[in-house]
Amino acid sequence: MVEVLYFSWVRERIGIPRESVDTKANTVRQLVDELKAREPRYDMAFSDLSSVRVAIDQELTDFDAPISGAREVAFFPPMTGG
Amino acid sequence: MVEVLYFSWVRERIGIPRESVDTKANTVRQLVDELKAREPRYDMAFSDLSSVRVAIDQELTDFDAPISGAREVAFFPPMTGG
Amino acid sequence: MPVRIQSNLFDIGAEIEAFQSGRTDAGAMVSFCGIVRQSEDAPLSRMLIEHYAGMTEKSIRKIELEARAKWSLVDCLIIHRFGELEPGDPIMMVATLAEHRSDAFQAAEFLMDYLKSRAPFWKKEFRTGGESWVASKESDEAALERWSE
Amino acid sequence: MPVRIQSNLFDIGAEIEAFQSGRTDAGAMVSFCGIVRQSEDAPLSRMLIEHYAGMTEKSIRKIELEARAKWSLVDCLIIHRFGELEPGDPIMMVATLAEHRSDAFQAAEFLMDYLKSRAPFWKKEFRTGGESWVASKESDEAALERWSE
Repeated sequence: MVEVLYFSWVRERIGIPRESVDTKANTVRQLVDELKAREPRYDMAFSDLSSVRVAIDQELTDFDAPISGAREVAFFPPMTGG
Repeated sequence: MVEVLYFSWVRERIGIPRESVDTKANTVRQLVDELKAREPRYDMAFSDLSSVRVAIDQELTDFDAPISGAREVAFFPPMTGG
Repeated sequence: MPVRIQSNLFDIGAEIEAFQSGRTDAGAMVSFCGIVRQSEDAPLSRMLIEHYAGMTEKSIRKIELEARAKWSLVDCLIIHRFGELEPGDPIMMVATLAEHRSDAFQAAEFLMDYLKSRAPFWKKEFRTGGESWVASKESDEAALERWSE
Repeated sequence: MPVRIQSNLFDIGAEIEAFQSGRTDAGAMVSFCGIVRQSEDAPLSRMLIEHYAGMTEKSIRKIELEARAKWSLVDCLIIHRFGELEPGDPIMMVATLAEHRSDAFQAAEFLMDYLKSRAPFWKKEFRTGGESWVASKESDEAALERWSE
């Protein structure tokens, strides 16, 4: 089980800020594919991965990163702080 | 007649902040030579011209600048504002 | 090295004063403040800033440590707001104290460049015409490259 | 575009607050403040700043106009003191307001580089070991070159 978090328009498209996901995925990309297969709202949120960023356990990473042992995976658009 | 002003250690070496000078000089350099010929304190103040800057009528210039028509010639070390 | 993430309004002048006053060991202070900017073409009624609470302070502290490793800093201060903001409100500020001005300037610019695209904040603007998430700029990503020599 | 040359102490925080408050047309504010720095090796008792009264404001306004020609600025503020100063005192400050941060940062750095070596101020330091005029630095002259492209 991994805690999956969504922010900004990724959160708005999926409709919830977080959920616990029971996954067999080895990488972030596989987790995304599992989510996309669930429901159209996930498919819509992840339709263009070039505009989505990912963090594992609160550290920025990429879609090929392994998620074994991860407690928290977060998806969001490029950050716009400052 | 031209008003000659001195600042910082140039002023301290010459001993006065300003004076009216009756000069035949055409350029700043000639004015400096006239002053150096006057007294040792001027010679000391102008011994190394690479460390002296000059302004004519409150605009930075160089030692070859003509002084005809100048009201005010100022000598000082490189500036250290900020 | 204070880092504060808060929804409350802060007073830029008071923060800068508190940061510097009584100190005699720094010759240079640089501050940057980001402000909610109004636009005449498409009036902004408010801004909403979302952040990733668990990650925000951690990522900012990491950026701050990098700045301290690269330049000689006496101190630095970072404040970033989240939640509801109005036009004219300060969004965030960075201040650096150093012996010399070039360290203070460069560290402040570096902190800003990284906070822009590496700290987990997202801005949403509410205008007369509708609401929209602020898009990241390519120029912000490009700005990071100058620090990687 | 306020430029103030004064012997009086000023309050950095209050100046910044007054400069920015109520404005909604700028998204970025950068400030620099130069402070009389104490040194442990050769304790400083005071600093004296001499200036060329007739030329000072004129030369600073010229520098400011160049900054406004090079970058898109909403406003800028320059304050420089002369006379007697104590360790920890603000010597001078520059603040810039712009729509975007890169204009605000670059204009502030440009103003500082020029004020350092083109505005007619001279600093004298009074230390336990004696008094001496602050020497100009080659690095300050070199800093001007980056703006001449």
